[in-house]
Amino acid sequence: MLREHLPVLVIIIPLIAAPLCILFRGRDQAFGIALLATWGSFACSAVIAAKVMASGTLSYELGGWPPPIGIELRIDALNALILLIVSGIGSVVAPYARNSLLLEYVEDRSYMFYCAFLLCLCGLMGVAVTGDAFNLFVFLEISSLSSYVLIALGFDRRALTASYQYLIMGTIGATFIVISIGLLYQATGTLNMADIAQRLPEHGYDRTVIAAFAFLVIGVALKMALFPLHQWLPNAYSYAPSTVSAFLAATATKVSVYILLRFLFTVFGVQFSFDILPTAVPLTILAILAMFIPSIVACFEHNVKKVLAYSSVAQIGYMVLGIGFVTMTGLTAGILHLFNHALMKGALFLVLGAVFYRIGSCNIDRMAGLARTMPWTMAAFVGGGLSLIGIPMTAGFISKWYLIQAAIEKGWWHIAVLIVASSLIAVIYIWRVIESAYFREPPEDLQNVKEAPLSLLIPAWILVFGNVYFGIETSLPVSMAELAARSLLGAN
Amino acid sequence: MMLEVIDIIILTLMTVTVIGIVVMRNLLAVVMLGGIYSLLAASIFVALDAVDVAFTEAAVGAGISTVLFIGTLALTTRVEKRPKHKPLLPLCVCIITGAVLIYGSLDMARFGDPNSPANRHVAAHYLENTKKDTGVPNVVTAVLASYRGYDTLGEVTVIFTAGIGVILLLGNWRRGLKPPAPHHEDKA
Amino acid sequence: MREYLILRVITKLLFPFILLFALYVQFHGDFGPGGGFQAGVIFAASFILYSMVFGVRSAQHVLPVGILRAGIAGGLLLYALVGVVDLLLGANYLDYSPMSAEAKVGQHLGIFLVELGVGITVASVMMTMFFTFATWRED
Amino acid sequence: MVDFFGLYNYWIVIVLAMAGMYIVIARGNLIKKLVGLNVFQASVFVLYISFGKVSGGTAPILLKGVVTYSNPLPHVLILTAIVVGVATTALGLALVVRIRREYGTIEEDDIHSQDGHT
Repeated sequence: MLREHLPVLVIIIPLIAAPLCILFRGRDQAFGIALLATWGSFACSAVIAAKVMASGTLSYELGGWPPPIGIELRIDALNALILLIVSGIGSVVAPYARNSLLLEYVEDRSYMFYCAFLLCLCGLMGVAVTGDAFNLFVFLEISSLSSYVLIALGFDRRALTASYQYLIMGTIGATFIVISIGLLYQATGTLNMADIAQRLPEHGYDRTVIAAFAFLVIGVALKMALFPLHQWLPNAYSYAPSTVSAFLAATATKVSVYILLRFLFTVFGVQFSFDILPTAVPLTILAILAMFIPSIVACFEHNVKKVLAYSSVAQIGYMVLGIGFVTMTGLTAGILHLFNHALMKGALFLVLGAVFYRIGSCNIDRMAGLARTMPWTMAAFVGGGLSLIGIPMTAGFISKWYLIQAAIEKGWWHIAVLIVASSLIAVIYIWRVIESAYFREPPEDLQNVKEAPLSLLIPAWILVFGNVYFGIETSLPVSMAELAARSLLGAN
Repeated sequence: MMLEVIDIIILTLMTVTVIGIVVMRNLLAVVMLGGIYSLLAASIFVALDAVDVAFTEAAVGAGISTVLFIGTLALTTRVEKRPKHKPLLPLCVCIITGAVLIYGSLDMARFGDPNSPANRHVAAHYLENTKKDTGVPNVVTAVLASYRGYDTLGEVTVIFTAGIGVILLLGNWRRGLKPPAPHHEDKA
Repeated sequence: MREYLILRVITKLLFPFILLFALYVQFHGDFGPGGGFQAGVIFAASFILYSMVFGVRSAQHVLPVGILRAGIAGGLLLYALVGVVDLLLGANYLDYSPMSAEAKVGQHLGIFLVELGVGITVASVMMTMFFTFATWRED
Repeated sequence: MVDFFGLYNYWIVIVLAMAGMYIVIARGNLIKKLVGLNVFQASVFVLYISFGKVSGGTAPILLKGVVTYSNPLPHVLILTAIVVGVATTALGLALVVRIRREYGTIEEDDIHSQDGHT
């Protein structure tokens, strides 16, 4: 009986669990509730994904009002994939949080941490399933507000300023998105995304629509930290608690990329976004700059979390590059990279959480010789790092392979070369960490560090294993990404 | 015509208030002007028939927000430092953004046009059917709680999140916020 | 604040009327302007006024932290659970129609309940925020 | 002239919104930035509500004998947006209070110099 209600269940399970955490208090009760809720919504997402792959787009009318009167949830292959990523990473991170230092830091308010975590999960998934433009903004703000709180829980005081900066930039971005939605509403009289898409060509692409497009792209670019609007991201991800960094780095920017895809291709339509307006050229240029400049900055950072944060900005570049090709292969590559990047960044940040748990730092010099004392942890880092570079047999290779193929298909050899070149920069910054951990003497006070506890290692290794598994057995993400790309391009 | 006159007067007052906010460096004055700005916005909402919104903006923007701002001032400081940099880049960004918006406004339906797309389609449906569907005469309430009830659920969640966030960040907890030491040994 | 006699008297006089007005706005929102959100803010405003004049401690005597926390969570929960009840009645989430024999009455009931949820959460959050800011001390 | 009156409302509001955004990005005081953010958002709200005004209409509360109502949908959206705005402001202020305790200042420049330009 509940099967038909799955699209909404996936949202309301964490949404109901969040206030329950507050009512029950207690560290263990909150932990149990959070675990059940994240795993529950992961199970729902998996069923939804299977259903979408088998029988096509799902639609759910909230309040029983048919769209565009009421709000509609609409799930196609792309939404289903995003749901899987968000709830999957959430399911791995939720148990990890219990033993990381974070809960000791927040101590008697750990139940509130779980509450904020569930809200963030709920907001991100809410964005991923909704078919209504304004509703998308509301859930985007749920996820943003809770991530400001989560980031501010970092141990370093710089977490506070990072969170504040993110709050300012994020709110400007969100307000831009609201302006854009308002202009679209003024032009079409509706808020349902499918309905907007249908009514825009009738209305004509006038100056109002062009302004709406500009505001949307800039607003989303702020939210997803597209170079050069990325300034908030490196600090936010480096000073947030590791658990939070892992969760946000793997999911939050992905959801923003999803918003960009959805609006460019479905709402505005391929023809308007790329034929009438020359969007592809600036996107490609920014993507290439993003692939190089933050990567080079990453090579000079000493805080390994910051290295990964800058690398995240670079990886957004790959995704946007795939979008900028506006071809079937390019989009597939971009969407695949979205999935794979969640796996590798999630794994790497979880590893750093384990390192921090033992040595209280993520500085590259403090991590010297760590492979001797924490072999399993550092092996997991190597696994995630190889995937980030894009070595064959890892997930990272698959998406880069598709990306290069897409470039060659278009005859853009120079871009294919640039993709390989930027991967070489990734080799440098990952190698710096590996070199320090494997080939240097440990600092004196860190000679007797013990291996990280299993409760931290297992989640990290699950994601590392995911990187290898989806590097070999690629059918699931590739088929979903292809289906998603086809529906994005075919929507018009 | 009456509407236009009221509109122009309030908008002029709002402009003056904003200039005050930009120029002043006494933060208490800035915060009070911010509250006045919200109050003026609320009065313009009344002129534009948005009574529910006016009510909320007056209670929240001019009320609660201002109280929270003043509370923060009491805990921090009263005077803004003199800005050091020449704000050329921000100025350019704002002028360009504003120019894009004004460019976009050129093709908008004229102010008050009953036949604009925004005022037909979905909106007309609400006005026609609310009474029949829900029996609630205040259409705003009906749309808020029923037709777009899911949005309002999200809105309550947002305010819930903010409440949790403020408690997490500022609550009086047993221990202060001391960073935990790393664990060299496993916990028993 | 012993010396502000006029303030104290006026506050005591105003306090019940503000509360009454909040309740009016809450329950009359279907017919006139207002609703749960505005009511919650007004309700909170009355206690904020009270605690500004008589001190946060005495206000917290009436509304201890635990009750406010329960209110924050309870309002949201009420809203979300109304939707779950609709699910169990066989309708879509937040479709209030089957909550009564007549669809229109069901809608009205649903709107009443969710507005109540909004009011509870908003009032509790606003008061909590004010109390938190007011009692925060640098150490 | 008619054309000007059809759009002047939008234009003034746009200028106000940009003034708000200017305060946010040009000023270094953390509290003033938040005031600017409020001005920015409130101006966007006025823009939205302007879209929904119908000449000769009244507030969308159904009454016998009234035929023309203003558009209720922007009102609903802006109600939600106001709530989101106050939630953001409250969180921002809580952060400011914490920053003041940790750094002893709420000026961006001083914070940067304390953190050594990170």
